[in-house]
Amino acid sequence: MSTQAIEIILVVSIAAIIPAVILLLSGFLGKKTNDLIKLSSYESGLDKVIGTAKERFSIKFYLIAILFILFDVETIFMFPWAVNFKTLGLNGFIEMIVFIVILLAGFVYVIKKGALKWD
Amino acid sequence: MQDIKKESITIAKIKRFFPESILEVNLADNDDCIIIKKEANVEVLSFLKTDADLLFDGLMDVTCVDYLKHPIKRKERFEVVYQLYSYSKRHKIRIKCPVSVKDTTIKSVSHLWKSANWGERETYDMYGITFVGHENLKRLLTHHEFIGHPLRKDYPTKKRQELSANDSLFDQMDVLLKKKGLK
Amino acid sequence: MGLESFLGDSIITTSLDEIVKWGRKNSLWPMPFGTACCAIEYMSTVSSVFDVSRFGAELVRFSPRQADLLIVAGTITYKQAPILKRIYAQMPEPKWVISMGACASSGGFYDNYCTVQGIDQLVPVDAYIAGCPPRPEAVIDAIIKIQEMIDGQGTELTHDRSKRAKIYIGDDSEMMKKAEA
Amino acid sequence: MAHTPIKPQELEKEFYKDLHTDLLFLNLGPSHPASHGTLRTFCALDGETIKASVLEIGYLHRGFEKTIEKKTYNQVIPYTDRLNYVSSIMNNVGFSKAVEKMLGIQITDRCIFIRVILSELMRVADHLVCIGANLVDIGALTNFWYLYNQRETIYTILEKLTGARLTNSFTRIGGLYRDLYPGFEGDIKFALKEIEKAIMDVTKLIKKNKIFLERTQDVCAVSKEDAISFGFTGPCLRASGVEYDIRKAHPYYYYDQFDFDIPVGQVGDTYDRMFVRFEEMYQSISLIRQYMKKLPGGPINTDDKRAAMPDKSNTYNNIEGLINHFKLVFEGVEVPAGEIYDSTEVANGELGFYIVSDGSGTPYKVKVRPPCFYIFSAFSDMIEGRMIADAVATLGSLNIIAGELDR
Repeated sequence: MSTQAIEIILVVSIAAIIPAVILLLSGFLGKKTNDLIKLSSYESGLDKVIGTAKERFSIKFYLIAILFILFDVETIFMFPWAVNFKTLGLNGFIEMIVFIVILLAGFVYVIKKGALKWD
Repeated sequence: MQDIKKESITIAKIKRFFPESILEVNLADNDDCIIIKKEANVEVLSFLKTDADLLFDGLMDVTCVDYLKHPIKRKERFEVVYQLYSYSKRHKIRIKCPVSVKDTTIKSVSHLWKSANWGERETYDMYGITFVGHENLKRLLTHHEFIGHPLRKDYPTKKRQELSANDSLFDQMDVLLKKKGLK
Repeated sequence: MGLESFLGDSIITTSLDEIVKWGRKNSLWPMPFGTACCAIEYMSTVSSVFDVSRFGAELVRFSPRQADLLIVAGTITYKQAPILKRIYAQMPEPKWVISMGACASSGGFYDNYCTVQGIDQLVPVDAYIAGCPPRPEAVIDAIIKIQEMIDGQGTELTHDRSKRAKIYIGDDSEMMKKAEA
Repeated sequence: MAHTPIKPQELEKEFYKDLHTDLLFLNLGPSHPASHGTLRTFCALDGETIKASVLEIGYLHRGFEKTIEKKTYNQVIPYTDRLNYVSSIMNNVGFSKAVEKMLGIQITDRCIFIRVILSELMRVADHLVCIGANLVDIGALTNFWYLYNQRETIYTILEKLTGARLTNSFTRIGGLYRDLYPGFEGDIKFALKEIEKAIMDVTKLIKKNKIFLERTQDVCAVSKEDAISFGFTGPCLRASGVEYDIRKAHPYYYYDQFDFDIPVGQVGDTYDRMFVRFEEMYQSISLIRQYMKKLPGGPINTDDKRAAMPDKSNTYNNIEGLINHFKLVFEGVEVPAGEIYDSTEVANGELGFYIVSDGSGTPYKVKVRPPCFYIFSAFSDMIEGRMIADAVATLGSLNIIAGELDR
């Protein structure tokens, strides 16, 4: 096990343990009162909630979400390139520009199609 | 006195067009008031709103007075009060309509001014005057399980009434959605 | 005290209760149930001149789920009473209630058909603040009183508090039946 | 049947046609950060757009009218503080002006000047909180600190003068609670400079801010006719383009002798409502300075026996002064039987008092004409077809104060 692997495992495990401890600890210490009113949903202090959260809403929300994920992943791919920008040199730069241009074409298509038009 | 002459246009016009429905006129400095029969309230008020010289386009306030314990005896117990103002002509008038306790109804003017909608709902809530033709005459300030009309002089000040659960407002929303065709 | 001498002076030991009390005391997240003039005075308490964040009570939460200090600021009418009861019921334990101002504490000078004469008829109150509206220093003084209360009570005290709260909320047996129906 | 090819654009319409969405019912309810505590908007949402909304008020109906039926006129003044508790001296001035007009009492010039100075100061304080809270609803929190701190400078002046920060029942029927304290001019000058600096900072921050302009321009615009039909008055009416201000239309308290102009918007959207208030603050500050320059000397209470207390030397030395003092305290100011409707221009619009008196010391009926009651009744029409975020931004710009709304 090279020292690097141990370090990574150490960081990941600590990062997992600390939030778990914090969340579970408050579960043990606090006293839970689970009567019916407490568990009912919070509707600005009113009691009658009409309908459930699983109502059907317009598809444009889904479109916006998917497009966001798509271009977000694109930026994630740029990070490794940006980190060792010098070592990759010119051809690395050109490859990334090609990658960006392809996605830009996709973006222009989305705008022309009007997927971002809201109302 | 320029002020009095301008006011008299409103009163002169009403006297000319509705002589039979005027019960009383009392002039005050920039605060005139005409008492008319309650049956004629919609005609007089729509006349006041549409007439070219008067143009009372703002209904400032709708309220009611309960004269049960007032030293000066009046024929009817209640009196519905409309306070009008003209934004363009810059003059104001107060129209009062006596309403008897036996038949506390009066025609609604919420089709003339939109501010009458809530003004009349509050007057119904506080005094029990039913405005015939009002599309949503419900209590406005007190809660929906309140019995009686608190601002009447015979309602004891400290008679408290609890509320078990809030109004879901779904009946009003139903009517609104049907009107909009979304239901 | 063998343990502490062994560990040297850079480590101190304390009981779990003390840590929990220290944590709760210095991070009271208030839920301002502001209805009237006291809410404006509460805004002064929160803003930078009187600055309640010196006492850890500055992060104002508007949902009962994330709050542990309910500050009822303003007059509570009978139309607002069920809402106040529900908001109090929906707050997780441990929770404290400050009744800010004369109207919340006793109905103030509105002794009439529609004002609740004091919110202790609705929810158990821990600290009352007099004044109409009370000065921001009085609100901070009430928060300090609540902190002293937290110091005084053990963490297990929250058990009987929830029983006491049940008298106010009313037993929800008929609610249960309605839910099953 | 020839199959007509569907053009690509129609294809989408075909696709969306039977894809109906359900209405989601949501309560922007009484306990909600954007609803300032006691307003409830029950809206039917399609996604984020509000299709229809029903309003419910009355959560702060404290029975103002019923309670004051047994109070003397001077005892009613602390109740009028709690109507629009953000600018309480303006309510006091409105109420006492109506009662003085009914009694036919002429108050002294110094009292008029002090009342106007404090009313304009409270108008600035009201606009500071309204704009600050509205910007918080839109998300610009820093402005709230800038503006609210200037409200604290006004609080310090009011504390020194009236003893209370917020609910300072300062006027009496026929006069004032007390005269100005000696260092008043210096404090006012300092406060006005501070306020102007703060307003300058905030306008610089938001005037060219793209997000702010996007969030407030053309949002819930109210047309002129709608504004008049709903009974709008004050900044919300002037934002829609109707130039109506009681201080200019029916001048009272020497407003016609001082020059100030009335800012009027064009579109009537949230942006106009806010900048009308900004402009009004400048006008009020210049008005305060003009009134301060011409502040006359002399007594602050009228010498009319029916309303003003006799000074202490009379009360102790002769029997008439004693009786007069005793009657005024016990039975209160006796107003002859009659009625009046009198209105003043407060921060939100026209605050009217319809007072019916029965000759005794206690009013028979006092109906308050609250400006924000009629403005809020238009709210459900304003937010129809708009998004929730617009509704929240607009609600802040209307400056709905629950104490005045539900009385």
